[in-house]
Amino acid sequence: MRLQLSPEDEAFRQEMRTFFTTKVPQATRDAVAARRDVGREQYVETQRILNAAGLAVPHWPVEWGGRDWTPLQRHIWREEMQLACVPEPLAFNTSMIGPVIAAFGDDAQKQRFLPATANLDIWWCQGFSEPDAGSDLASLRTTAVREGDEYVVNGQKTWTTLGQYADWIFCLVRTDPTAEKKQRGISMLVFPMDTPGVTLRPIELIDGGFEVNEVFFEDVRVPAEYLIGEENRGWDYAKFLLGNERAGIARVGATKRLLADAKQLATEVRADGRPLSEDPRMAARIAELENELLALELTALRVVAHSTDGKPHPASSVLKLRGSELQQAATELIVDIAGPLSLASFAGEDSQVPEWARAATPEYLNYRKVTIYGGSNEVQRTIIAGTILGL
Amino acid sequence: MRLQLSPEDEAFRQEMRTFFTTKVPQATRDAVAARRDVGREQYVETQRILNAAGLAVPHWPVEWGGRDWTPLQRHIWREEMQLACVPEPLAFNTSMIGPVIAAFGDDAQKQRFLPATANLDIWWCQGFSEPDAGSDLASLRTTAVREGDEYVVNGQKTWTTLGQYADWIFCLVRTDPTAEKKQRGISMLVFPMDTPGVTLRPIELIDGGFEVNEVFFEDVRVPAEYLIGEENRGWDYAKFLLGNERAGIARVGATKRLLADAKQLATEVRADGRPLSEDPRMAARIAELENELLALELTALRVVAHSTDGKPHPASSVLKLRGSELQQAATELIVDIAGPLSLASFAGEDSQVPEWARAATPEYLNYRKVTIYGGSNEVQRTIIAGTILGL
Amino acid sequence: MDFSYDDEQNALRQAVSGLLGRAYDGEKRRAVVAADPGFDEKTWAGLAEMGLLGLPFAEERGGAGAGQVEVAIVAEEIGRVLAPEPYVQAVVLTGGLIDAVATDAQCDELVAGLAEGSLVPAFAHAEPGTRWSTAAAGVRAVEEGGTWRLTGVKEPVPNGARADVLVVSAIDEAAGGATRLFVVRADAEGLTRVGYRTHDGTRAAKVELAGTPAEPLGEGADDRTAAIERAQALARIAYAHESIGAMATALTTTTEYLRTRKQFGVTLNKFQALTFRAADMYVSLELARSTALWASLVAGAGGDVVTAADRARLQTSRAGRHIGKDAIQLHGGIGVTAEYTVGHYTSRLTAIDHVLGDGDWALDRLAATVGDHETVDPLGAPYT
Amino acid sequence: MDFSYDDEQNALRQAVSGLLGRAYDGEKRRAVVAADPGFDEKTWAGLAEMGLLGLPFAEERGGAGAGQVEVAIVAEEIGRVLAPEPYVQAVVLTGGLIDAVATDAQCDELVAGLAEGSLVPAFAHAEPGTRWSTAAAGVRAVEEGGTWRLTGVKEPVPNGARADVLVVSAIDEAAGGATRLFVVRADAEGLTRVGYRTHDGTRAAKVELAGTPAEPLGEGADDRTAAIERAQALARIAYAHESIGAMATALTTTTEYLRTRKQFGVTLNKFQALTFRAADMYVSLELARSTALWASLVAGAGGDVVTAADRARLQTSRAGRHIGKDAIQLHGGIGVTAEYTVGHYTSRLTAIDHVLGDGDWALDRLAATVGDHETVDPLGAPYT
Repeated sequence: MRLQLSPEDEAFRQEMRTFFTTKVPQATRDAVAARRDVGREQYVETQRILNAAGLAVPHWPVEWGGRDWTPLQRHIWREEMQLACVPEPLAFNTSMIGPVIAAFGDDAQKQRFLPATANLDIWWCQGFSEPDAGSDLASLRTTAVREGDEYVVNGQKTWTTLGQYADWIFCLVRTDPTAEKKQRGISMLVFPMDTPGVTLRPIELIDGGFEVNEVFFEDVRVPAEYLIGEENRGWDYAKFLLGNERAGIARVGATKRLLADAKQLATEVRADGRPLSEDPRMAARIAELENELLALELTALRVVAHSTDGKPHPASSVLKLRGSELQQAATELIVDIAGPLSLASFAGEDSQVPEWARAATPEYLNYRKVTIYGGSNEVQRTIIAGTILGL
Repeated sequence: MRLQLSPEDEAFRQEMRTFFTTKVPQATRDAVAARRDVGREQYVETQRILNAAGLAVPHWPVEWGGRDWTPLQRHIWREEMQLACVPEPLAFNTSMIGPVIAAFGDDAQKQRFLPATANLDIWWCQGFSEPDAGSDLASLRTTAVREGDEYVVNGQKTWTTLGQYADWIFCLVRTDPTAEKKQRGISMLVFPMDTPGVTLRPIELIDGGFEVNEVFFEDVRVPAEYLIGEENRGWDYAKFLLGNERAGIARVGATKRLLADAKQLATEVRADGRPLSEDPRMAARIAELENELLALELTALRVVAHSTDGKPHPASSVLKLRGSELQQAATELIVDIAGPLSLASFAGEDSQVPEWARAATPEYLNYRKVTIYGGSNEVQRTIIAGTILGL
Repeated sequence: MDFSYDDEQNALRQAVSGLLGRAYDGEKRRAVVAADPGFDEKTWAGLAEMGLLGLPFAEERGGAGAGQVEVAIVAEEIGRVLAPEPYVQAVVLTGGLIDAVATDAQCDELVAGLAEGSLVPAFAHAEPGTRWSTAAAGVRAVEEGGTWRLTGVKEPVPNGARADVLVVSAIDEAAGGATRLFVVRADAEGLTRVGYRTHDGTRAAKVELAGTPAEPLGEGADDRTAAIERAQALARIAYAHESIGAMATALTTTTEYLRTRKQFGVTLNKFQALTFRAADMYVSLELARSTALWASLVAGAGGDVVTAADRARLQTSRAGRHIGKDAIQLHGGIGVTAEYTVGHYTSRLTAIDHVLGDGDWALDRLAATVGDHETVDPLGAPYT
Repeated sequence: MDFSYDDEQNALRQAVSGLLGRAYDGEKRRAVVAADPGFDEKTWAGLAEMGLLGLPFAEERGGAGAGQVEVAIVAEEIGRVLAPEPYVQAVVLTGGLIDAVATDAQCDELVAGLAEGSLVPAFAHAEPGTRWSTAAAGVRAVEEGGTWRLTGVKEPVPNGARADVLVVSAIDEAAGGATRLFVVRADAEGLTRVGYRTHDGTRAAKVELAGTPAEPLGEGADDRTAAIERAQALARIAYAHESIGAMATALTTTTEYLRTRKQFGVTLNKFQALTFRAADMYVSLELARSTALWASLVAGAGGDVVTAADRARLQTSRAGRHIGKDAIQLHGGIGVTAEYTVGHYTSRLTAIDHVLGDGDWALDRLAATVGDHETVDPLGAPYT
């Protein structure tokens, strides 16, 4: 047992911190810090800067740009990135389809897709969920029928995040409707979003923003070479993909930033003639949240230290569960600090209400999603009860 | 709609308040106020005082001592009793077996039992739960086999509260083990605790006290005249009994006393050189609890106002659920006010630690039971979800 | 003591529910809140026709002379369908303040105009530097040659852009820094209003006053913070009922979803962890409902309405957060979309929670006086 | 950074677990705590033989020179079986205080005696008028003719009746009201000790000093509150680990019960509302465990141990209440009986929670300094 980072890891942390705070454009980091939407261009620009420095896909195989880092180094890399308000490399590319292709794709697919995926030359989106298959993913109904050298895809996907920016989609489709177990007849296909028959409908969220979409497939013809791995083994790849890279899900660095902002804002808002930060109950609320976040961070470090075999640690569910709750608690805290100012949510630039207070409630409402997506917290409790506690 | 009590109800409240605070011995009320154990004699003495004044069984039929009060009057009667620290009439007598005998017993049983039950000349205890039938009461296994004019009872009951004081027991027993539905083969028998074959084993609780017992039956011969109502209809009587008189389960008056005590004690304990009551977070904790108790009391009053048809209002489950939680929160509050003093729990009279602080943790531990007994809070949530929300 | 609605009250509820139900069934609310002024002028006229906009005011002032319980019924039905009409702001808060403070002549115009639907008033009170205060801070009132002029910024002002007339609070240094109230007309010189949509689909505005001529509300130079406190308290109580209505719909929407949505081959109501959470939502709702109802009765009984309002606000704030969050969570992904209704309920509950003091704010006030009484008797002093 | 136990540490855990597991399997604990001194002298001797009572002290003082992590391992195993031996009180708190303050000669007797098991010390510090303070209040120390005499009452003093020697805190008016420390022998004149059982089965005492002769601990008349603060912080960290051990057993006892107990024809683990609550208990436990472990490492790294201890205390207090309550609730009736184990775990967790400051107390201290840092870096200043 040792608390301190080794000199090498300490140097690594400094290196990351310096890189993120000096090489990523300030304007982009300011946008993240102010919790404004980051546009497609800023994502792409940032990921290319990271990729050029070997910092976009460190967890990939070395031959495709990976770095062979320790789990702790990957953890430091991610936390420093969040602390520095750097938009993270697109998860659909770097944590999802990239590793799947690297593990299960054929050589042609690897050559074609991996470099472009790491560099965000291709923007990927995910076609997994369907209207009647949410947490129960295996019930999906989108079909792909083989006709010669092509699959003909029909059906509908939903919750496709940032689909409006995407060049390609990776999809789970049913290729064998007769399979005894519904998980067995599923395959993974990839194809361009501009393939004829693909249409996209943005879904407005309760914060007024657009980040998820429905995607419809009507006789979409996909060349058979775009099948990833073997036919009818898509469920295995999906499980591999969803279990991959759980280390980042605690989002400790991002929540730390929210909390640090909240502390600062509480000194700026006055209540009853003194800074709100001096209200004993507000101070205690912040201190308790900070302590819970510390506990989460330490748990993430413990998990990191025990995940050398590459498999997700069962306690990853704790990280997702608690991490999402703390993100929500931090956004709620900021709404409460804004108080009456939070009602000016969509005021324009000439408003006297500061930008952070206007953004507070839409962000709070938007963050209701974090306990739902990525395996809802009910799913996480099921995993903990079943896998860890044997119930 | 009207907030104020009618002049008649206001006068009734005054009458109750005056009676309880002047006619019940101060020593008994002091013991309740100090949350000391009340002994058998004090219970009996109090109930006889109440009964002599017609205040022990107001909800019974008038011919057996009932008063034909409105539900609101019954509510006021009970709340004022709790506020005045009067030990309530024994529930096993007045809310459980008494009403069952009044409704389903034969004339001989009524004549024999009801006056003695109201006056606590007979102290009743309950034989319902069994070691393998807790919330799942219908699975009970104690048998009663008819032999001539007698039933022969064998089996075991548990959680028999104050069984050590009891003269008689009312029991659910299985008289038809072949019944298709397990609820159908159950009957209700009553018999003296000193019948040969009855043995009682006290169960120590985590606070070191003894209030519940196991009761064992070995070839206990019970005259058939002690069957209540019809054979094999005991389940109906049990449901009648358990649904009866739910109004008191919120225990608002008792929790009000706990909170009032807590407030006073917080002014007496000093922390960092000032009364603990002036700590902003302690004051807020008390104020929030007080507000939740107000909400509960108002809900009880709403339920009372709508329960004229005699059936328990479905929202009774809310009263039990929240009432038990607030009782526990109040006892936890008192432990926290005691702080380090709470560690002197079983110190003697010469201790410098005040009596209330010594009693705090044992009481807190004992009160863990209130979310378990009387239909656990899980059962109440099941009722709310099923009966009220249709889930 | 009687907690039951009488026949007239039940009829009132049915009438309001009929009007609003027709106005906002299905997708209609989304279309209405998409365009300024963020509510439906026809529905507003319908409320006026039914006499609801003058409900709490005396008949001789053009009102219906009804009580707090009737106002609560309207507010609850507003909440039940998330009707965006500014009932609590215009009628209870601003109208109540005018009714309490204004001269008879002012009432003849303003209260009557409000009641008949021809005049929508708004209370311009909050400022970026204040926090749920009864006093003004940065806006100043100065008299020059018999004309009062106001200078400063009010923001956010609910419905401030649409309002036909603004009641503005301002500091009068000549009166020892008292907070006074003034009437400002929509067409007054030096008045700039920039309206915007808020997250819950309603509207607010930045109201800039630059030497804007104004008419004192009522007579005398008295400090009006007590009147503001009382009007805010009544508005908090009405908002508590609006919240109750919204929570009730959020809960029934959720239970309906649990009964019909299938996952893993069964409907969601087969998952006990979910149904127990719905049960807890019901508990929160009923406890909040009891407190809100009681606070309305306290107002009617002439009791300590400010404390009663704080109690109702604390309870509904806690319940609103609990139910708003869990309603979305139990729905899953669809709950965060603007195309489905439940998220809008959460959004509105969040807005109401922050408009006149949130739960922690109310708790601070209650905590400050918790030592002043041994127990709370809801049927006794100081509440009746 | 490395959060894994090494082979020696694992061996230590196994040895302690073996000793305590044998001592307290089945019903043995109930018998031991039923009789004075509330713990098993033979087990205490066993701990001494294993070198555990001298674990944190330097070898030249008769100790083992081990670190905080080793102490934490022992405390966790103590908690796991609820061993009633006063390990944290005698070794970590009182022993730590002696080790930090005493003269070499005093250490030669007291630390060595503690380590070899021949001398059980107790820290007599709390008074009815103080609340988790580092200072004494009512007990006074006066020097008369070269002899120090103490007067006043200490209560509750954990293990105060059994202790062979008491370390007593007292106010020295002659030193400007400084809190100083003194050694009082069991047989000193004017010393009255009345011991009693506490709810968790351990023992405490009222200790009355009436001009009782005492020997100053250490040299000089310095105020010792800083040393007390540090020793209490280390004790809080050790108690955090004792709590972790107790919570872990409470949770496994509960999950085992859910797997085997039948209701309505099925085992309880078929009820999702119950298994989800068990999952939440696991989350609380693991987060508390991380924080406790970290606090031990901070102590070892020479970081700000007082703040780290407050952080560990806050987290374990919350977790201990959560797990202690739900462990009983998920058991139902059997959980509140003294005949079944789980309630004793709740009782012990409640006692630990109140012995050196509860969660809210720790939170108050953390809240007072929350504005002093932008973020908490567990691997950086001031913790490493």
